[in-house]
Amino acid sequence: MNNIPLVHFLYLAAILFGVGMFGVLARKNAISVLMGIELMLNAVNINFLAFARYWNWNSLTGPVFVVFVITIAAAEAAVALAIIISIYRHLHTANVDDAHFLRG
Amino acid sequence: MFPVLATILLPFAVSFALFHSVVQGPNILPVLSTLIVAPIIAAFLVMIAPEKYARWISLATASFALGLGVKLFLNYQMGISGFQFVEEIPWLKNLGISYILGVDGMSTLMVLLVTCVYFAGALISWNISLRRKEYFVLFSLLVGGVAGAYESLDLFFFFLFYEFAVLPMYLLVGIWGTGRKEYAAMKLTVYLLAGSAFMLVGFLAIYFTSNIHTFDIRALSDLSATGLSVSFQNTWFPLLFVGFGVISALFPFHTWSPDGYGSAPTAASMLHAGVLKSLGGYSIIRVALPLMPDGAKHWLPYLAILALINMLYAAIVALKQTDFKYVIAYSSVSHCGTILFGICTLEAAGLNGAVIQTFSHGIVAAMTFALVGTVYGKAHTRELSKLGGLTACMPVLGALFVAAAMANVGLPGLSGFVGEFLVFLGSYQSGFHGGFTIFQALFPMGVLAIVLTAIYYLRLVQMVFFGPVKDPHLKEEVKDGSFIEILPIAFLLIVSLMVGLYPKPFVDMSNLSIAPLIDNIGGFK
Amino acid sequence: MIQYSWLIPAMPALAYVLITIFTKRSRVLSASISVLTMTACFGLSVGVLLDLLKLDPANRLVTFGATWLQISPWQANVGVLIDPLSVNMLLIVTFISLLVQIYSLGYMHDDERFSTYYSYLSLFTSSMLLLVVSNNYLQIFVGWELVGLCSYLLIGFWYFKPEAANAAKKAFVVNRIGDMGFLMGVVTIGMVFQTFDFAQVKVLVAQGLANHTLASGYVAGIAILLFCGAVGKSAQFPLHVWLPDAMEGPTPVSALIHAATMVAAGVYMVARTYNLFSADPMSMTIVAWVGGFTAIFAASIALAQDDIKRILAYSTLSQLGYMIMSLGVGGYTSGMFHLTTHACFKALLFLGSGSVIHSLHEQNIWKMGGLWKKMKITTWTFAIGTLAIAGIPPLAGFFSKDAILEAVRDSTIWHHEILYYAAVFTAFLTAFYMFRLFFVVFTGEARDKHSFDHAHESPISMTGPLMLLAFLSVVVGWLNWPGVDAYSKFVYYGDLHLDGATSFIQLLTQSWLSIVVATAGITLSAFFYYWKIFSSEKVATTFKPLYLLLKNKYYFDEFYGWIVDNILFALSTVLKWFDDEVVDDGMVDGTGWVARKMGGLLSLTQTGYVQNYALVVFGAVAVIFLLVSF
Amino acid sequence: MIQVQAFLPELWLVGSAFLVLIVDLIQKPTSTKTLLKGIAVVGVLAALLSLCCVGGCGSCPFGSCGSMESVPQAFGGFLKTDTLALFFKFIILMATLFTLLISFRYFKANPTHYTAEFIAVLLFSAAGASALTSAQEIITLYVALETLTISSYLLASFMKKDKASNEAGMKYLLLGAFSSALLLFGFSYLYGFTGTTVISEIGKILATQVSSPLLTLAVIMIVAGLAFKISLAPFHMWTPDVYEGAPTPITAYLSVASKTAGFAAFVRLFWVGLSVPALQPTWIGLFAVLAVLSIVLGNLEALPQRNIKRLMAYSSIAQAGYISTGFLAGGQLGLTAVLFYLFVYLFANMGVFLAISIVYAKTGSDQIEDYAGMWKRSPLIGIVLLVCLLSLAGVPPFAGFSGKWYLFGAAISKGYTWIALVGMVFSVVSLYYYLQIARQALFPEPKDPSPIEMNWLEKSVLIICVVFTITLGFWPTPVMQMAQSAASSLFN
Repeated sequence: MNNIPLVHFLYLAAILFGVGMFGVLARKNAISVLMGIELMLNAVNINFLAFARYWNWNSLTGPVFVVFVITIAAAEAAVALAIIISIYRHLHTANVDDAHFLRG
Repeated sequence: MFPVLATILLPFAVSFALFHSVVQGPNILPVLSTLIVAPIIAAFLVMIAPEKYARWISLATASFALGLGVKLFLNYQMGISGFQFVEEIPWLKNLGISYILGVDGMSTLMVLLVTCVYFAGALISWNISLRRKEYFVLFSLLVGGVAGAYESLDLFFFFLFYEFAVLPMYLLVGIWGTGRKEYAAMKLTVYLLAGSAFMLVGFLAIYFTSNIHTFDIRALSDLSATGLSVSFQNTWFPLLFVGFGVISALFPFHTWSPDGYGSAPTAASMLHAGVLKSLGGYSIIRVALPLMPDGAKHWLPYLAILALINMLYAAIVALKQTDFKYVIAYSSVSHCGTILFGICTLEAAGLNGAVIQTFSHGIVAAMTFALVGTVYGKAHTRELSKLGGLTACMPVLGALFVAAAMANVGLPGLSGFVGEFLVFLGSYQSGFHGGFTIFQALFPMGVLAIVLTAIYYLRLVQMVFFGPVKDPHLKEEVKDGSFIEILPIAFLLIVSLMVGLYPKPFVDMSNLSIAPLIDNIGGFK
Repeated sequence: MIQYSWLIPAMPALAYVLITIFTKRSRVLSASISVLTMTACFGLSVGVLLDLLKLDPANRLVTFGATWLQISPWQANVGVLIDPLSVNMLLIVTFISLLVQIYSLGYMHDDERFSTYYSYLSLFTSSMLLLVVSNNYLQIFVGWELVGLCSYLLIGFWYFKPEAANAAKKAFVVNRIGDMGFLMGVVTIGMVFQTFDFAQVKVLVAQGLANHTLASGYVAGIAILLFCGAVGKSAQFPLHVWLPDAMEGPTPVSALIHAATMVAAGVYMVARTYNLFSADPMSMTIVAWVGGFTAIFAASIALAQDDIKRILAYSTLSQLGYMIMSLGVGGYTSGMFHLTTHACFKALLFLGSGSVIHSLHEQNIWKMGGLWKKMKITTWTFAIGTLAIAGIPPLAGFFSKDAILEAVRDSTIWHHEILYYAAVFTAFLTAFYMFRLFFVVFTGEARDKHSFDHAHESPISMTGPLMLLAFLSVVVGWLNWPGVDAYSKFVYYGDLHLDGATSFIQLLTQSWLSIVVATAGITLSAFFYYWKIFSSEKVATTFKPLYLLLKNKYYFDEFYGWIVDNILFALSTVLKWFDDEVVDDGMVDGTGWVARKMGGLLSLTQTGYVQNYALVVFGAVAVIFLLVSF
Repeated sequence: MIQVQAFLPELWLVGSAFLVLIVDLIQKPTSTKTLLKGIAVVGVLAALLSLCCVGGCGSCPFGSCGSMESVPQAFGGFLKTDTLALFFKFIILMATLFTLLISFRYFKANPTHYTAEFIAVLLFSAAGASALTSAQEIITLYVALETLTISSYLLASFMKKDKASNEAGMKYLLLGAFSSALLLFGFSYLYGFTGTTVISEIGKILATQVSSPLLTLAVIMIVAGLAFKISLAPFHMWTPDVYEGAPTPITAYLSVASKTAGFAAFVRLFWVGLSVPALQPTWIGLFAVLAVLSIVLGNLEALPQRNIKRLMAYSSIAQAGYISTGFLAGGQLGLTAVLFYLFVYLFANMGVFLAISIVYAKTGSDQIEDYAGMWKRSPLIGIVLLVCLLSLAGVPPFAGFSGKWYLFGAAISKGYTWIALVGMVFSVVSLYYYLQIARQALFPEPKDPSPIEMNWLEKSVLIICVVFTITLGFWPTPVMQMAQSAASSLFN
């Protein structure tokens, strides 16, 4: 697969990022929004790996970064779910639009 | 009465004794810093001391300061022009900031003015009962700030003290005021700080544009050294002028002044009208002119029109006011117009006139506000329609008010005349240079102001003190001013008389700083 | 003595301070301080006069002074200038005010602010003397303003009377208008000549005119500016309106300030700065015509007035007009001479009317009558004063007024003949209305029984000065007894030249016309008011419009009142509205309002919907990217 | 080699965090939490002290930093605690200390069972923030940043019973995650262009490159991601909601500590990594726009606010704008100004929030009108509000004034006079709403005159805030010198 040029990966990542962003902006369910964010992060991961291959595999910077991103994403998700659950306790819904009491 | 006199005379004597040795060269005692620090220390003392001592402490400090002011005036060496009693402490070297105090002729006069008004104000506030402690704390802080502003020769500290004075004023008006006090306080503060916004940016711009990176006014006053370009000056001079002008109630930025004075407590309006307001004209002469002479030459003829509008517009508006204090406030605006007009002439006579008028306006406005406050305290109304014939029940105050009115009207023998006359002289002279200038047109209109002033002040005297007593039970209840009420007013009147009867020392004093300035700038020639 | 002349203004000032600070309580002390200082001043003035007479007539001028303030190139001095002119004024002022102060002992006896009254009198005298002895334009202006202040204080002395308060204000403001011109003139002088000193200015003007570095028109301009001041102070047309109202003040004050001294200051000032006026015919013409017009104008008004003091006030106006006119036509000496004589007989007349008012508490002449039965001295002295002002030889008025008429006749200014006949006619009118006054008040039957019954002759403190003044009103004129011409040799401008009669008979023959008109005036008024052959009412009804016109002083007060109300105060109302609504509420509060509103609107963007926020973030990034890259 | 000094403060924080958790496990649930609080405070204090050893001198925190022979570093230079880092750390740790104090009072008012967890999470996030300041490399920077933010999500939504707190947490989290995704995307391209994640290396490599749209995009995304953290408009939208909803101590913490950390990241990344001719004009211009936007929006939107916490949120947006003017001016002068202002901002803001939480504990309200007559109920609080708020408004003689003086001075020195003008004009606007609070506190008589009590510790802290805020106004010299040495350490 060495003959797949870099830009293809980048396009893929960009599209994925866009999809994720759409999720964040458009979906109403908090969980789906979260998933959108995860997609964006994964798009970033693709970028990193692609670039890492493009430069050289000897420096592990790219992969290492990816590992960190995944870990942090996991942590983030954990916290997120916790918060969403506790929101659910109050509003009995996970719709992000229903939490709009702080405004103005 | 006697304890009061003692509280006045002792500290006065002490300050004299303390500073008898203050002369040129390495002076033992930092007299200028003392003038700033003394009120601030007084503020702390008031804070910690029990409430009943508050007024005594501040009175003692006031008369101590008065002693210093007089001493300064006497010890200033007329032979040497330039700054004296200089104190210099490096503050932030690599930012060109250092703590520099010093006075030349003009600022010596101003310091004297500050101390006089401080003294009178401390006496006038004698019977403040509401939150007395805080009142005197703020009052003293205010004075400290103003004194600093007049003494500091470093733009950073100048600005710092300048605004330091604004803040206590906000609280004084807001807490001890009358009427729409909170509105007035807010308006006053926001206004003055808005004006100073331009100042700050202007100062920084000067600092970074000039070739010598310093905030030291003395160094910056040398255009050849700073090398500020003409275009720069033309951009920044008007902004600075307006910035300073705001605090001198320059039209159309004057409306804070009537509301502010209308609702400020007596001593606050005395200090504000007498001292803080004078800061505007002072700073124009101290900072704007020497730093940016070319900009001045370019703009002053136009700004003169604004100043003239101040004189006439405020005077005309004063004619129809229905509130005692508002008339005084507008008259003060009009007089500040005279000051600014004098500055705009850019002539030795005009600028000296402006300085003397500043001093005179300080004293006279303070005196007038003191009178209004005292009368209001007795009659409990400032509605001109309700007042009338008060001379019957308060002859002394009535006589003093007539004197104050005459000082405002610019009657010879009182301080007002000297300043106005010099301003007119200067404006005409300024009109003389380089053929026709706008001043030849403005000069007669300026003179018109003295008639208007006469009209509204005499109207005031007539409506308040002459004629039959409108409100019968005023006649029984109201008594004439007590010793403690008369004392400050009489004191200010005497100062005004001194200037009016023998202005030479004062004019010489101010000329010490004006003459070199004019030599540098060289008028509109 | 001359070196002490600076004491003359200084002492009354000191008296003022003493009375105000220490002796307010004690009437006796205050009065005595004031009167004694005034006596001293008078004595000193006489001493100065004698010293001056010792000097050679060519250079009777002594001046010295000290610096008052100094800004290069100017040096304003406070100084003393003693020459015949100022000595003349010194004597008048000190003497009259001494008499008035003695007179006031009786007249103001019952007033509770007795001490204050005397302190004001001292202050006035001091500032008047400061004006008189001044040796520079600035100081004369200072004194000028100060007498204005004192006039304000004394007119408004009975402050609780609304009319008094109004009159005081009016007097000050109207004077202020004239002073505007004066001040501008002084400033201009300072500008052009770089000095305020009379002597130096005189020299500079002469040089400038000689070598044409100075346009005479320019000097005329300055002169006219100064003259504005004179118009205000000497109540010349059109600034005459304040003087009649000023009669609200105590009568001795009217005698001192508004008849003898202060109102004459304008004349004095013109005389003092005569070199400026004489530099250009234009200014002279203006001066002459203003004076002449005022003379006849005021005299005509006096015909139809009923208040005893107002009649005298208008006659003062017209006499001042005489003096001004005389100066205008070059009759320097005659003008000053008339000033002197007028000071005597007009003071006499006012004090006499004061004594009448004192006994009747009444000012309307139609409620008086037959007073000669009750008040002999007053009547006789008043008669002398009336004859004097009417210009009946050999009383004082005759000599001075006739000198003026001569001067007008011989002058060369524009249409001087018209002025001359106007002046003559004025003389006729003067005689008429003065005797109208005299006949109505003193002769015939009492019209108001009640007030007549408790009428009584005034105390000696009042009648004494009356008699003294009456004596003077007779003899002062003799200073210029034909052939003697003592006064003309003492006070003159330029080089001395004596024209006119050398003997009294010759004088009478020369001036037959003025005598004729005077007697004609007297006779006519006798027909009207003494023998009552003609009825003044009938005349009044037949010429009703004219009568009303005169009665209402040509409606000048109404006219000025209209201007003040409908122009000045209207403007003030408009500007006040502008200030409150536009500048303040509109501009200032408006800014704050806009800021708050904008804040409110902007904070609507905080919808509380999390995805809107995200959208904003995304949008911002997108927009920025587009902007940056393209 | 690894020098422990490089991450000594973080060690202290994390250590004390774990200790707190463990002790909480050992303790019986009913016991008072005083011990935990003690541990936490001691831990933070120890961290503060450890700054001295890092500084390499026993005496004062920053005394001899300028003359330090070697900058302690660890993990192959990924963590390097230079003087700049020290300065930031000091501010962050002080903020943490204040936050702890505030939180003690806050939890007295509405108690929670999870004091230990709160403290621990707070300390973790503080550790993250403090690590962030010395991160020399993008991965480290990112990890530290996330440590900071993720734990602050938790903190923001800590009051489980409180709906507002939950909502705040959720908004903060979703938006925070979103923005860090943007940030990461930017990082990924940056990595792609340079092949390294070491900031200084990036700078070297980019120095030779020309600008390209993608690179610009990367920069923009990084700016967006970080600007979110310091709540620069238009990435500020979350701030008011979160500040209002979050527990007061956390609001204080976010407004100071996480802002400071954000600026630390900015300074390193942009003035070391991206200050290359190809990019600098772009992002400086960008910052100019953002700064002005935040100043304008923050101040204007603050005007109609009635809730003091929300108002402080908008004010903090405006403050971020002010600080950015110094940041974009850059150079020795600009960074000094930024550091000094942050220092000043720390005391002013913390003073206000401590006062807020004390008042809240008494009245249970954050509405401004409930501050009426504070001068009578507690003069000290009245003074604190006056002094600190006016310092934020930049009125002499308070510290905020000299702070703004340097910030705008820096901006003007680089020719951004117009920004300075806008800044000054709008600080007058800000004066309006700050004074509204002061007015409420000082002018009227209180509705309920019952005095507001506080313990000696809070009293002294408030007094410290006031004293610092006043003293730094007219005598900023010592702190300025530290800030200068700190700023200079970035460039050598």
